[in-house]
Amino acid sequence: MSKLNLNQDKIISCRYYANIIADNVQSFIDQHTTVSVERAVLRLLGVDGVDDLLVPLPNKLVDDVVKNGDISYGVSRYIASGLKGTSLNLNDFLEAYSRDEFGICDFSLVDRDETYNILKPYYDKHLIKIKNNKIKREEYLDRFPRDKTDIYVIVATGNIDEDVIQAVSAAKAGADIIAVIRSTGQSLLDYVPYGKTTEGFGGTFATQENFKIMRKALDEVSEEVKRYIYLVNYASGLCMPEIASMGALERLDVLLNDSMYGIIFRDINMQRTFVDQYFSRLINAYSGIIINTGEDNYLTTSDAVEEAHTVTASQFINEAFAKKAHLSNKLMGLGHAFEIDPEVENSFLLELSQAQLAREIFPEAPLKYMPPTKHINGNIFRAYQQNAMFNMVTTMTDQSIHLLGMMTEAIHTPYLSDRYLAIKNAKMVQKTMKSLGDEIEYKANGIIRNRAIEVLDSAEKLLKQISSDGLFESLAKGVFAQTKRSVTGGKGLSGVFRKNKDYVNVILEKMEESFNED
Amino acid sequence: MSKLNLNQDKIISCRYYANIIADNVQSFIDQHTTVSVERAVLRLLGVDGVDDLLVPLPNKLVDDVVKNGDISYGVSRYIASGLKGTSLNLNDFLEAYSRDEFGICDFSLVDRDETYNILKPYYDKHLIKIKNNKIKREEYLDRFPRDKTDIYVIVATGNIDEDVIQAVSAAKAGADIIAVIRSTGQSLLDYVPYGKTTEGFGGTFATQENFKIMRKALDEVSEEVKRYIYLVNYASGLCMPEIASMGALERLDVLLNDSMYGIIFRDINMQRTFVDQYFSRLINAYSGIIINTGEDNYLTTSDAVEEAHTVTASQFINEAFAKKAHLSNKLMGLGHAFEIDPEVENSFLLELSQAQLAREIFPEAPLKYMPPTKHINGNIFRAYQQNAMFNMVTTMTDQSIHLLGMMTEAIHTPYLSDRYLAIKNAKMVQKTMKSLGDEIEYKANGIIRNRAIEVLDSAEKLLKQISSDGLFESLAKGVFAQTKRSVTGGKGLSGVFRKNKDYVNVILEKMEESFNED
Amino acid sequence: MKIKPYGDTLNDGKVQLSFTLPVPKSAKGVTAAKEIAKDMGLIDPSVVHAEALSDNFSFYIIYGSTKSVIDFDKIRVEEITSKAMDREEIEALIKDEFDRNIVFVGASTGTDAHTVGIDAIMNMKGFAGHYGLERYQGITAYNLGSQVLNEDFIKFAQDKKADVLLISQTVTQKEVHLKNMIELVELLESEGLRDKVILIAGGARITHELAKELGYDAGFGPGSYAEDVATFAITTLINKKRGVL
Amino acid sequence: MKIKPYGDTLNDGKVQLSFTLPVPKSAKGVTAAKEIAKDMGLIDPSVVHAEALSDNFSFYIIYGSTKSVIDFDKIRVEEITSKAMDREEIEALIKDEFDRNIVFVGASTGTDAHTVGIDAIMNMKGFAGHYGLERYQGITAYNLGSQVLNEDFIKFAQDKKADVLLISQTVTQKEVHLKNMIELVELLESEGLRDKVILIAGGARITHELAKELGYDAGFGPGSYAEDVATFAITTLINKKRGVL
Ligand code: B12
Ligand code: B12
Ligand SMILES: Cc1ncc(COP(=O)(O)O)c(C=O)c1O
Ligand SMILES: Cc1ncc(COP(=O)(O)O)c(C=O)c1O
Repeated sequence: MSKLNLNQDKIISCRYYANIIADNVQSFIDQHTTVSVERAVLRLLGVDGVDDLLVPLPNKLVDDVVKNGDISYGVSRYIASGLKGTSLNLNDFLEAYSRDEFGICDFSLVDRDETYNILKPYYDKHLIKIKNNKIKREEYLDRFPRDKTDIYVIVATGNIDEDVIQAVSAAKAGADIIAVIRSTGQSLLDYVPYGKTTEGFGGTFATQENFKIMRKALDEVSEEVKRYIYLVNYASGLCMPEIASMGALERLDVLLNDSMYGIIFRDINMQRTFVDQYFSRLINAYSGIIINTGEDNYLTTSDAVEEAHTVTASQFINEAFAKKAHLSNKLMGLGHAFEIDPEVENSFLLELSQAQLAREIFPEAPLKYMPPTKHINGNIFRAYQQNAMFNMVTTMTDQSIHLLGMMTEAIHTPYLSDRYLAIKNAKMVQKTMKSLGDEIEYKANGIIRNRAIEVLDSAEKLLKQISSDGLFESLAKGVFAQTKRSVTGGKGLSGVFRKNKDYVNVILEKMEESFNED
Repeated sequence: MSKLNLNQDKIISCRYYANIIADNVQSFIDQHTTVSVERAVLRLLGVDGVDDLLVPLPNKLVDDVVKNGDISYGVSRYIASGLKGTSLNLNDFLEAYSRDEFGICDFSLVDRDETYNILKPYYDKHLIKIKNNKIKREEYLDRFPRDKTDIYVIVATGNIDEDVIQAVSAAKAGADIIAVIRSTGQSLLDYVPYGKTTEGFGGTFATQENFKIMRKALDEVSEEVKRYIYLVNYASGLCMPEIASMGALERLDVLLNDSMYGIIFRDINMQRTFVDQYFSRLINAYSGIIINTGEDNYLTTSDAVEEAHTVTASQFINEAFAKKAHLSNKLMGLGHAFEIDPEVENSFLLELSQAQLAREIFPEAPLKYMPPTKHINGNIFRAYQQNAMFNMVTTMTDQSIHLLGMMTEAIHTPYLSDRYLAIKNAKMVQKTMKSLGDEIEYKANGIIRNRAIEVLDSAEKLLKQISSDGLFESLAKGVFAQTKRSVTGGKGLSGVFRKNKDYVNVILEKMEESFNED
Repeated sequence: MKIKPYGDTLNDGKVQLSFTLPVPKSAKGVTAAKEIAKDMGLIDPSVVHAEALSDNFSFYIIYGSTKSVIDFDKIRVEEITSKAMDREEIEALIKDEFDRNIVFVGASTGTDAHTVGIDAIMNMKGFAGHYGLERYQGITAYNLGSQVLNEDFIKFAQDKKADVLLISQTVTQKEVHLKNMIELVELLESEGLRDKVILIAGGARITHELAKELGYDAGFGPGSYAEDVATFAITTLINKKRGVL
Repeated sequence: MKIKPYGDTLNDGKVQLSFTLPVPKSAKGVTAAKEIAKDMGLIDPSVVHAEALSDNFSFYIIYGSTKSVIDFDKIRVEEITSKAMDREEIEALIKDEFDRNIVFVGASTGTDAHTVGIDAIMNMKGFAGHYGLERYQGITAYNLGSQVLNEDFIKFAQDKKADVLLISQTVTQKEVHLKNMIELVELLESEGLRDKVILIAGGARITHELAKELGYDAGFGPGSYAEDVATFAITTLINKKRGVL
């Protein structure tokens, strides 16, 4: 099905450099842990809830270790020591702990083997729960096979109950994937809020309870519409691994999870992000959760014609990191976007070229294709047309995860009717142009094919450069989205720790083990 | 630039049958005249104005001959006789005549030669005026060369002053062609209303004064926008040749002028229509006015998937008739339309196929491509998208006259903003997809190419059948738009007359002569 | 139950509005647009788009929250409540209740040249997979086409002893359909025919409410099929026969 | 001059309206939609489209003629009337009037992470072919990026002895921009700094009117460029220096 007739050697060369880039970072990752990694471990052992001051117990425990112990051993060893020292089961232990009856560092530290022995019932329980979620998803998918393109819409009312109404309506109107956008600012919180929430800004807080509420609603509507509706949330931010663990437990199907988004767009420290993204992706791989990367965002900041190759380069890097985290190709929802200024002559051809390029480089990946946003203005009719054109490229190039554009993009987060009309728009294109992609061929040496070659060439050059400069250094130079970040700048660096040689992470190790078995 | 790889023999065969069809009708045409033909002759000699009862003088004169003389000699001989008998110049003659000082049949009939001698100053004057209009148009076109696709919009307020405002606004927004839609019902009037009008239903009356007012306004805005804005009106109806003559005198650039539209869609008698269309087209050919045919209308009545071949067949017939009237290929604006139900899977491909088919069969013709109308509903956003898809096909297949769809098609004749938004829609497609047509090829044996072959085959079969049944008989069977019309039914038959062997028509003969000279 | 327009939260009252003003695009135009929106009862309207349509006209798109609230329970509508039967049921009903064919005469009347609507209801082939009246056993259907004068229409109906008259009106500009529809009723009344027939109108802008107002028995808008009309007509005829009406 | 919305004839008052109602699609819903339109002052509104969005929501598109009339001459707008100079003119003016560089400090403040707008104004490269302030001779421009707390912003400005403060606000949901913008003014006042700087806001939903209301010197919306802001800032500084303000 190749339409671009790409030089396969170039693609191999890109993968080669991307792998060098990821390798270098991975050795850093393997030597470090973060507060969020440790909190995620606790969550996957069953630690949940908040204390009287509404501090989530995972935070309370990890902060306690940071302050009073040595986090470089890993919280696994501390919690195991506590359980042993108090002879309590986890629940009772946590109750007593949240009443401040003891500190987590009050007990003598057990060793690796004992840690495993003590924690086995807890991690087994949750790893099995995750496996079961995965099986349940697969059962759904067997019963309700999916089309090649999934329609993805967002809900963002700030109120989980209202979100449910909107999500169910969207599913009935034809959406296949519902993402609950997070409240502005959550990604910079170094904890995950707790419980059901009904107030957020431009989005709804990602909490485990909210996940559960939405999952239940979507399971119900899935039965009604005879399509399994995917639930999406956002891992990016200071709590990547925790959100991933919550997603695993509540059967989310997709998580926004980029190896660099937090660095570039949220000014989160790069050391922190790289370590966090690894563990969170490992959890996703284990849970069968599709990740979505955020290359689309580059083009909301930089020019989509000039910087197209940065998207491609970044996709290769995200792929390389994803492989290290054992994600299969089928779970790699690499991101890209339709963001060229419609004032650019033949911009549609350039978009077509870029979308086809991504499709041909990553044939198995469930590519996530983002709609026009930056060049949408308040003219809702014009926006509706731009979205139709975007929908066409999606259909012509068989994108997988098709995030719908809203005619009110420049105005507000979507109204119920905006989302409905967006779905109808996409459906009309999907139906009327169903086989268009199969029917047409691109002229050799034409604009479309030449553009793809040019972008791939530039991506290769950029990857080569990054592989020689190193990724940390390159991010400092502002290679992506023209945004410069320093190795020690940004939020969350204080939550990064070098692992002791006796560091234990029962979840990470169990998961890695399971992959190495396969 | 062939994309469909059509069998050229099929095309030749279609033309062969279409020519037989037109030939047979043409011999009928050559033996007949109509009241409207005769009135048009008068108009081109300079007869204009109305009497006290508001009866247009051309009607008064021709009716007078029908009643009191023998119209089979042609009105040319009567008017010449009157001028001779009264020794008045035409103006004074008409003044006296409209005061009923004498009848047109009160004078002894001059012969052919004398008719020419007497009328020479009058037809010379008007034929020169028409030639000058043609030259003026060509000068404009030299100064302001056109793009390959002209954007065509309608104005239809019913009030010529308001129409001017809308037309000028549209030209400034990017329209290249302005059509003033006629009032509902005018086509069934057996006279042309006189003077400036400000009240009409769903359109503005086509009068010579209204033509003049709009032409002036468009000439002014042409200078301002540095594009020559074409003016369009409708010849179809009971007054085809008269409107054509008015159009010639007032420098219209395009006239809706189909050989069969009046028969099928206005139930005008077919004998009348065929005779009228010939003379009106001859005038257009002489004036350099582009004709637009009405095949698009078939698909507003019949199903666009099933009846696509009737459009193609009719285009061949319209072409054959147009050739007989000396219209060059460059003046043959054959019509077709984007009217497939968007609920049909791959309907976009079928539309693309049909549009490309027309383009390849008639490479030199300024094809008129009509937007979706029948499957537009009150959802203005959906309509805006359908129009965008239509605009794409236009751009991808290089249509010439691009009649824009309105988002309010199902609601009202266009508001100022509807028209503006429609132009922006088309412009965005033209710009962003400029070279898309050049860039893509259609797969051999694919849906698009197979559909074109199928439609062409069916068109050939239909033409063959019509050529053996005869066109009159075929129309009676309802071959087009599933509408059956009888040879002697419909309006206007009483206005058709067999020519006497001494029939004279100074205008028709002069025009034919000029073409035979070339 | 009181209801308001809904954007993304119950009772947020969100509406979208657009219009053109006959003034050049300018900050003053934007303010004028906002004032008009306020005058229409929008709280805190936001002009999200302003664009010059030409030198002297400008276009505005506005979002805002309306003050308007409607008590939904108090809404009363003239609505055809009978559920449509299918063709077979209708045919059986006619067979049971009448010993003759029921005569329908239809046309697009006045200067209206749109036939697709009336054809959709009457022609054999029907519309969107719903057969037309011509195909119904027990129904004799005459479709006179378009641009039929009211006088000619009535004359034909009288000749054929029509039970049901179907008229289609598509062009509504300058209220031409109202004039034409009212004229028909007046003519029927003056001929003493009005009570002898079931009089039904249809068309893209026709509602049951409007038709009733104008003295028709029913009105059918977009999305109606032959079975809707036939169900209404036949059941009404039966009721009439039985003196229920 | 009294003006009304324009469809295709002066004073026809035509407007287009759309909204969702939290009720199933039905004839009753259509009537309710029409009633709301009437309540908003539309004469004879026509519901041209009704569609079910899901089981309990329905969408309506309406056209009608509004009763609202506006006296255009009476409209008063807070508008920046000074015509923008070009970069060279501004640079010359600074050179003539000041013997030092003018310091601009800008940021997207609060939790707002949108930088494209402020970058468009400040960055070297500029926007749509208009260079940003960083490129202006005679201007020292500091762009602090996004999510800058008001406190940090003020501190930085004080350090650099800023003449002009530029703040960008894009997210307006739940009026978060108002809170943030007001807070900045209050902080500046409590520090006694408000009168020492030119305070300018910008963003997609910011108007000059709104900015003035909140105590800013000016507000810039979509389609503004560096030269607009620089012209305003520099001329205001000069006026201030001369005591005109
Ligand atoms: C097709 C069409 C034409 C064709 C008609 C061909 C034909 N054989 O009918 C042609 C090209 C000839 C035409 C001409 C004109 N048209 Co026209 N046309 C349309 C169009 C595109 C579609 C109408 C249609 O066929 N709909 C499909 C049918 C199935 O729907 P329907 O009619 O609503 O019918 C359904 C129901 O309403 C109901 N129904 C209808 N009738 C009846 C009757 C009964 C008894 C019952 C029970 C039910 C019923 O059942 C049907 C099935 O569900 C519309 C725009 C649009 N998209 O709606 C414009 C439109 C109707 N036309 C319009 C106009 C103005 C004209 C012209 C006057 C333009 C001009 N100046 O030249 C002319 C003149 C016609 C005249 N003298 O009446 C306007 C009317 C504006 C208005 N509200 O007044 C429209 C809305 C386009 C526009 N925006 O300008 N037109
Ligand atoms: C790009 C973008 C993003 C990018 C930003 C990247 C970046 N580096 O800035 C990313 C993807 C990160 C993003 C994230 C979010 N976004 Co955002 N985003 C947009 C988008 C698509 C374009 C904005 C833009 O760049 N416009 C181009 C610039 C040049 O225009 P401008 O900002 O108006 O600037 C011009 C003028 O206003 C003026 N100006 C602007 N600032 C200033 C300052 C001064 C001093 C002056 C003089 C002039 C001036 O001059 C500029 C040039 O003319 C808009 C939708 C749209 N099409 O408008 C949504 C939009 C603004 N985002 C929105 C939202 C809700 C978010 C999120 C909260 C979503 C979420 N829950 O995750 C997040 C969180 C961000 C946060 N914490 O603030 C909403 C805001 C809704 C509202 N009205 O409140 C919008 C409208 C989308 C939507 N419909 O939901 N977004
Ligand atoms: C990869 C990725 N993660 C996360 C987000 C959203 O992040 P936040 O919640 O920080 O706004 C985005 C942007 O939409 C994204 O692309
Ligand atoms: C060829 C042709 N003539 C005339 C018309 C309009 O005719 P009338 O003025 O009779 O409505 C049309 C339809 O739009 C047409 O296609």
